[in-house]
Amino acid sequence: MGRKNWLIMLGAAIFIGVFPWLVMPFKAVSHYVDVMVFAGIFSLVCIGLSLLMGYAGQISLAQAAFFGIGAYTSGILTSKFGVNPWLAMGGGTVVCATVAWVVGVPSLRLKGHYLAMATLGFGVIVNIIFAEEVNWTGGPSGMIDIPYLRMFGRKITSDLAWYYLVWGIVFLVLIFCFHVLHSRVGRALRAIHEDERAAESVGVPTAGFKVRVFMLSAVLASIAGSLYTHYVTCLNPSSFNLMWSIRFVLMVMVGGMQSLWGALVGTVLMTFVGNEWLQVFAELEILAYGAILLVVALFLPGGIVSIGGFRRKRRQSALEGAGT
Amino acid sequence: MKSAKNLIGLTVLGLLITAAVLFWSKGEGIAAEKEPYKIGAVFSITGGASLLGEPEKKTAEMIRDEINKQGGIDGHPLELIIYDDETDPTKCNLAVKKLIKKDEVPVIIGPSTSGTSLAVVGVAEEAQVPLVSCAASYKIVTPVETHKWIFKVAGSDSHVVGKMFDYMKSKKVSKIGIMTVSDGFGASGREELVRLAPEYGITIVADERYGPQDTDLSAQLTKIRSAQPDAVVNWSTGPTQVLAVKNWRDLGMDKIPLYQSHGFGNLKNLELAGKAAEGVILPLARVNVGNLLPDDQPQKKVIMEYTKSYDERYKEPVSSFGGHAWDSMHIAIAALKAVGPDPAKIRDHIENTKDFVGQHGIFKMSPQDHNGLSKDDLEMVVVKDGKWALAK
Amino acid sequence: MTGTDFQPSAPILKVSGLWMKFGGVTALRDVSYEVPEKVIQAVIGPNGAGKTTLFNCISGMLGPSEGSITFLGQAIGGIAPHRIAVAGVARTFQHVALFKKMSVLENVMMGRHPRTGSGFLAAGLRLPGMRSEEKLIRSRALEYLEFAGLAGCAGVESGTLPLGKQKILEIARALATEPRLILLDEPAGGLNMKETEDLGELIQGIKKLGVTVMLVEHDMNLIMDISDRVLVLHYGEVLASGAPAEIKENGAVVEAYLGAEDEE
Amino acid sequence: MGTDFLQYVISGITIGAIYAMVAIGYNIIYSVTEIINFAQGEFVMLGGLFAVFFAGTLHLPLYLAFICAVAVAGCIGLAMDRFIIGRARESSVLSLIIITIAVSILLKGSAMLGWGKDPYSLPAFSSGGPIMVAGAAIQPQALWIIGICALVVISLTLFFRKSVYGQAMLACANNPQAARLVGIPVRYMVFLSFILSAAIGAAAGVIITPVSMMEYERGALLGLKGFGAAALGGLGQFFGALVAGLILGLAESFCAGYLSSGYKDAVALVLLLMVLFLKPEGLFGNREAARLKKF
Repeated sequence: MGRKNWLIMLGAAIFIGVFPWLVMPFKAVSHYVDVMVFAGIFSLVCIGLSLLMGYAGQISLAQAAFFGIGAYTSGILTSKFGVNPWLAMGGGTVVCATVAWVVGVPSLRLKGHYLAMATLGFGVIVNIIFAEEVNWTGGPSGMIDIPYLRMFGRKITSDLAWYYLVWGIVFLVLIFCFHVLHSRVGRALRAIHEDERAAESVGVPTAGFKVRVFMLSAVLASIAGSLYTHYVTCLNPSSFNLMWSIRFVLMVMVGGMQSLWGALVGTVLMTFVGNEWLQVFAELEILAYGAILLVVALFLPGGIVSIGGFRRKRRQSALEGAGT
Repeated sequence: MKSAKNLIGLTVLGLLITAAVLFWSKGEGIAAEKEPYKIGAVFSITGGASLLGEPEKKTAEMIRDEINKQGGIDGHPLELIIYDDETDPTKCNLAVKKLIKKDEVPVIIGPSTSGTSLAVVGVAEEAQVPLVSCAASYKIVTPVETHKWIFKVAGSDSHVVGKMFDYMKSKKVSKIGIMTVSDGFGASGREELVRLAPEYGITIVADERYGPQDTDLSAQLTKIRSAQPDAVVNWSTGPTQVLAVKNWRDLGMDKIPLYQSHGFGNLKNLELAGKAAEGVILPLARVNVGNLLPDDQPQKKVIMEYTKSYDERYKEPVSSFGGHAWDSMHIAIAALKAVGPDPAKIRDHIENTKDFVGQHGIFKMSPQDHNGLSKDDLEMVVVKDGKWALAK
Repeated sequence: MTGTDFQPSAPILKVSGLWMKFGGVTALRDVSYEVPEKVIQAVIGPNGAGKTTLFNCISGMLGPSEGSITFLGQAIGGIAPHRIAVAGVARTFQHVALFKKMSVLENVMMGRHPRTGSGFLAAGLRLPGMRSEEKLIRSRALEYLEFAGLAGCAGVESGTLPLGKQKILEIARALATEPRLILLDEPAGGLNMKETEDLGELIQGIKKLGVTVMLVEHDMNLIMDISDRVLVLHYGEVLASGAPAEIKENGAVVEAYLGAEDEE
Repeated sequence: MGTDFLQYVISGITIGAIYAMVAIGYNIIYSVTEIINFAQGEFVMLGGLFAVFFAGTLHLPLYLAFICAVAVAGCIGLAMDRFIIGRARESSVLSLIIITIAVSILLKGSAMLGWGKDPYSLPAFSSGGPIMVAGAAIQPQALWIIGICALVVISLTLFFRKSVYGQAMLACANNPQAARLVGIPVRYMVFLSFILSAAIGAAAGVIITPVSMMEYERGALLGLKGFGAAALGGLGQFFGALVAGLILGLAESFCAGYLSSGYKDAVALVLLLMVLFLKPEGLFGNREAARLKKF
C-alpha cells in the first residue's frame, strides 16, 4: 500500500489512540468512547461494503443480515453450546461466507436496481427468521445472557478495553483490505468496476470475483456482528433490520465510496450524527437525518472524502502502491 | 471552488453542533439554588414502539413540572433528562451509557420495550445504577441475583395471562386460539400464554402470528375459527389490535369471544374500532378504569388525579404506558426524597418499596421480587357501549 | 521465429458450422474456417459482415447459436471469456476498452492476471509468495511495455493517452496474457499514416514472438502489407479466403465491396 | 375447508389489489425515467392520512376527501420531482436510490410531526355489514378496493396504449434524446409521471385506510411489498404488476392460512428472489428489453 495511505493510517491510528484521553476528562463528551465502540463495529461492516460498492461496483442492502448472522451465530454458539467466543466468531465467519456464496452466485448476475432488490429481499427474509425461530434466537424479545468476551483469561467489560479491541481489529482489517486493493486482486476489482468486458478479456473471472468480494464483505460484517454480540450481550432482531442495511449503505455513501477512508469517515460521522448530534433536534431528528442524506446525495455524490481532493491523492497513492 | 465552500460550510455546521451540545450540557440548571436532582429516562419516542414511548415521555415531563411547581424534592429542583432510543436496542444501549457517563444520573427510568430493556440491563448492572424499566418481560428482572440493580413497574405478562385464564376458567373456556404480533410485546405474551395454559387446564388449539404492520388478519382468524376454539386471544399493541377486532367482527365470529391483551387499554383503540369492539374482554390495569373503581379502592385517588391532569395538559386520555412512566417516576422521586442522589441507596430504597400506591397497582418490592405487582392488581374489563366496564 | 516466410502448420483455431443469430437477425451463417499457427490472419468484409461477431464468438463474449470452435484441440465455443483468455486467446476491442483510470503500467499488469494466482488471503496477509509474484508481474509488464514502445509513459493514467497510444497499449495488455492467438479488432481505426506504419511493425513483431494474429481491419494497405492469409466475410458467410494477392484478384470480393460502398 | 379457502382467496385478492396499485406507482415512474422511487410507499401513507385530515378534521364528504387527498399527494409527487429528483437526473443509480430513500425519510418524518404516532381510520365507502358468500365474509370495502384497482389498471393501460400523452411518456423512457427531437416535452412528461404515480399510491392509501387504518410508519412495508410486486411482474409492466400483486397477496394469505403465519412475509420475498434468480426480467417482462435498460 502506498506511502500516503500509510501516513493517513498512522495519523488515524494516533488519533484513535489518544481520542479516549481527549474526551474522557470532559463529562459532556466522556461517553463518546462508547459511541466510538459502536462506530468501530459498524466500520467493519462498512469497510466490507465499501469494497463491494466502491471497488466491485455492486450494491448490497443485505449487510445488516450478515451482521446479524454473525451476531446470532456467536450468540447461539456461546450461550447455548458453551463454545469459546473466539471460536464462535470464526464459526460466524464460516456461516456468513457460506451464506454469502449461496446468495451471491445467483444475485450478482443481477445489476443496479435488481441487485438492490434481491439483496434487500434476502435481508428481510433473514430478519424474519431471526424473529420467528424463537427457540434458537429468542425471537423478537431477544436473546440474553450472552457471555462476555475473554482475552488472556480476563473478561473484557470496560468500555476502554472494548474501544481498543474494536479499533485494533478495525486497523488490522484496514491493513488487510489495503493490501488486497494494492495487489493483483485489487487491480482486478478495479478493472471489473471500470469495464467488465475488458476485465473478462484479460482473464478475470468477473462473476467469481464479485462473489468473493461479497463473501469478504459478509465475513467482515460477521466479525462485526460477533463483536456486537459480546459487547451488548443481548441480541434483538431489530438491530439487524432493513433500516440498518440502509444505514450502512448511507454511511459508505456519505463518507465516499471511492476509498476505504471514506467508509471509515462516513461511519464514524454518521454514528455520531445518528446517536448524538441530532438529539438536539428531538422530534425533528428524523427530518434532519433525511435532510443530511439528501444534501450529501445531491451535492456531494463523491462523499465527504471528495471535499479536499482526497480522491486525487488516493489515485496517486494507488499508483505508488502498484510499485511496492 | 465549490468543494471548498462545501468544506467551510460543513466545518461551520460541525462547530455549531458541537457548541450547541456543549452549551446544552452546561447551560441547564445554572439558576437553581440547590443542586438539582437528576432522573434519567430512555423511552421509545419514535420508531416501532412510539405508541408506548410518547405517553411515557409526556407523563414524565408532566410529573417533572408538577414536582418543580411544588418546589422540587426538598427544595432540589428535579431535572429530567430524556433520550429517545427510536425503539432500537443499539441506540438504547448508547443512550443509557450516556445517561450514566455524561449526565451522571443516580437513577434511570425506562426503556419502554422488553427488547430495548434487555439490551441495557447489563449496562446498568455493570455501572451499578438503578434502572426502573417500563417493560413487561420477566427476563428483565430475573434472576434477581444477577439483576440486582434492575426493577420494572410493568406487570409481568404472567400476571396478565393468569388473570385472563382465571376469568376464562370461570367462563368454562377450555380451548383457545391465540394470535400474537411478532414483536417483543407479542412474543413475550405468547411465551406466557403457551407456558401457563396447561396449569389452568386450557388447551391452545391454534397459534398464529402476524407482523406489526400487517393490514389484514382475516387469514389468521379464519384459521383459528376452523380450529373451533371457545375463545380467541389477541396479543399486540398498535393498530393490529384494532384490526383484529374489526376482522373478528367482519368474519362473523361473535360467538367466539375475543380476548385482548392489556395493550388494548387505550381509549383511542375503542374509538378506532367503534361498534366492532363491543364485547371484547381484556385484563386491564386500574389506571385505565379509574372512574369504574369504588371510592374506597386505594388506587382511586392517584389514578383520578393523574387522569385529570393528563387530560387537561395533553387533551388525550391516559394509557397503560403513561401509567408505567407515572409509577417509575414516582418510585424514583420517592427514593430521591428519602435518600438523596446516591445510586446505591436509591437501589436499596426501591428494593424495599412497600405498599407504594401507583397507577398499575400497589407495589410490594422485595429482594426476591423486583416488580412488586401481582395479578390481583388487574381488573377484567369488557367493552360496553364504547366504554370500559368491569367484567362480571 | 527467425523467418517471416509463410510456413503452414497444424491449425491453431478451427471454426466449423458456426451460426450466430440475434432474434431474427443472422450475423454468422454456417462459417467454417481454419487458422494455421503463427500466421497473420486478416478478416475483412463490408460493414455488418459479421467480423466482430466472429471475434466475439471466439473470445467467448458471445455463445454461438450453433457450431463448434476448437482452439488447440480444446472446444471453446460458449465457455466464459475469462477461461478462453486463460486458454490462450487474447483480444482487443473495436472501441478501445482500457481501464481508463488505471496507469499504463497497471493496465499491462492486468494482462498478467491469468498467468498469476495469488488470491484474497495471500494479498491481504502479504504472504511472501504473493510479494515476489507482484514483483514479477511488474517486471514482466515493463517488458511488454518496452516491446510495445510505451515504456516512457508507464505512470500515466491510461485514459489521458492519445488514441494511437491507447490502441497500442491495449495490444500490449493483450500480449501480457501470453496468448497463443491474439484477436485485434480494427487496430488501425482512427490512426494516422505514421501510427499505422508503426502498428504494422508491431503486429509483425508479435508474429515473430510465435503468436498467431487474427485481425479485423478496413485499412487494405495494411492488410496487404502484413497479412499471410485473408478471410472475407459477407452477410455472415465466408465469401473467399486465401493469400492477400489472390483475394485482391477475386471478383466476388471486389463486387461485394463495391456493392457495399454503393449502399453506403 | 372450502369456506376457509374462499376466505383466504378473498383476503389475498384484497391485499393483492393494494400491492398491485403500489407496484403500478413504481412502474409509472420507472417507465418514464428508469428511476425506482423508494418513497412510493410513503405516498400510500400520505394518501390515507390526508384523507383522514380532509374527512375527519375538515368534515368533507368522503368522495371529496378522496379526491383532495389524491390531489395533494400528486402535488407532493410533483414537488419531489421538481425540487429534488430533477436536480439529480444525471446521478448514478446508487445516488438515486439514496435520494429517494432520503425523500421517504423526510415524508415519513413530516407525517409523524403532522399526525402524531397514532393510527387513524376512515369510515367505509359504503355502509353495511360483510356480504356472506358460501360462509366466507366479504367486506364491502374489499369490493371497492378491487374495483378501484381494476379501474386504475384499465384506464392506465388505455392511457399508455391509446392516448398521445401516454405514447409520448413511453417514448421518453425508451429514448429521451429522440423524444426531445420529435418535440415531446420530456420534462413535462416526467412531471406527469411523478404526479400520476403519487396519486395512484395515494388512492391505494385512501381505499385501504377504512380496512386497515393508517399511521405514519406504514409506508415502508407497503412500499416493499409493492416493490416486490413490481419486480415480480417485470418492471414497467402494468398488467404484470396487477397479476404479480394478486399472486403476492394470495401467496401471503395462503401461507398464513395453511403454513406459518409468521413466515408469510418471507414467502412473498422468497417468491421474489426466485423470480429474480430464474427470470430476472420478471414474470411478464421482456428479456431483450430488460437487457437494453441502462443500469
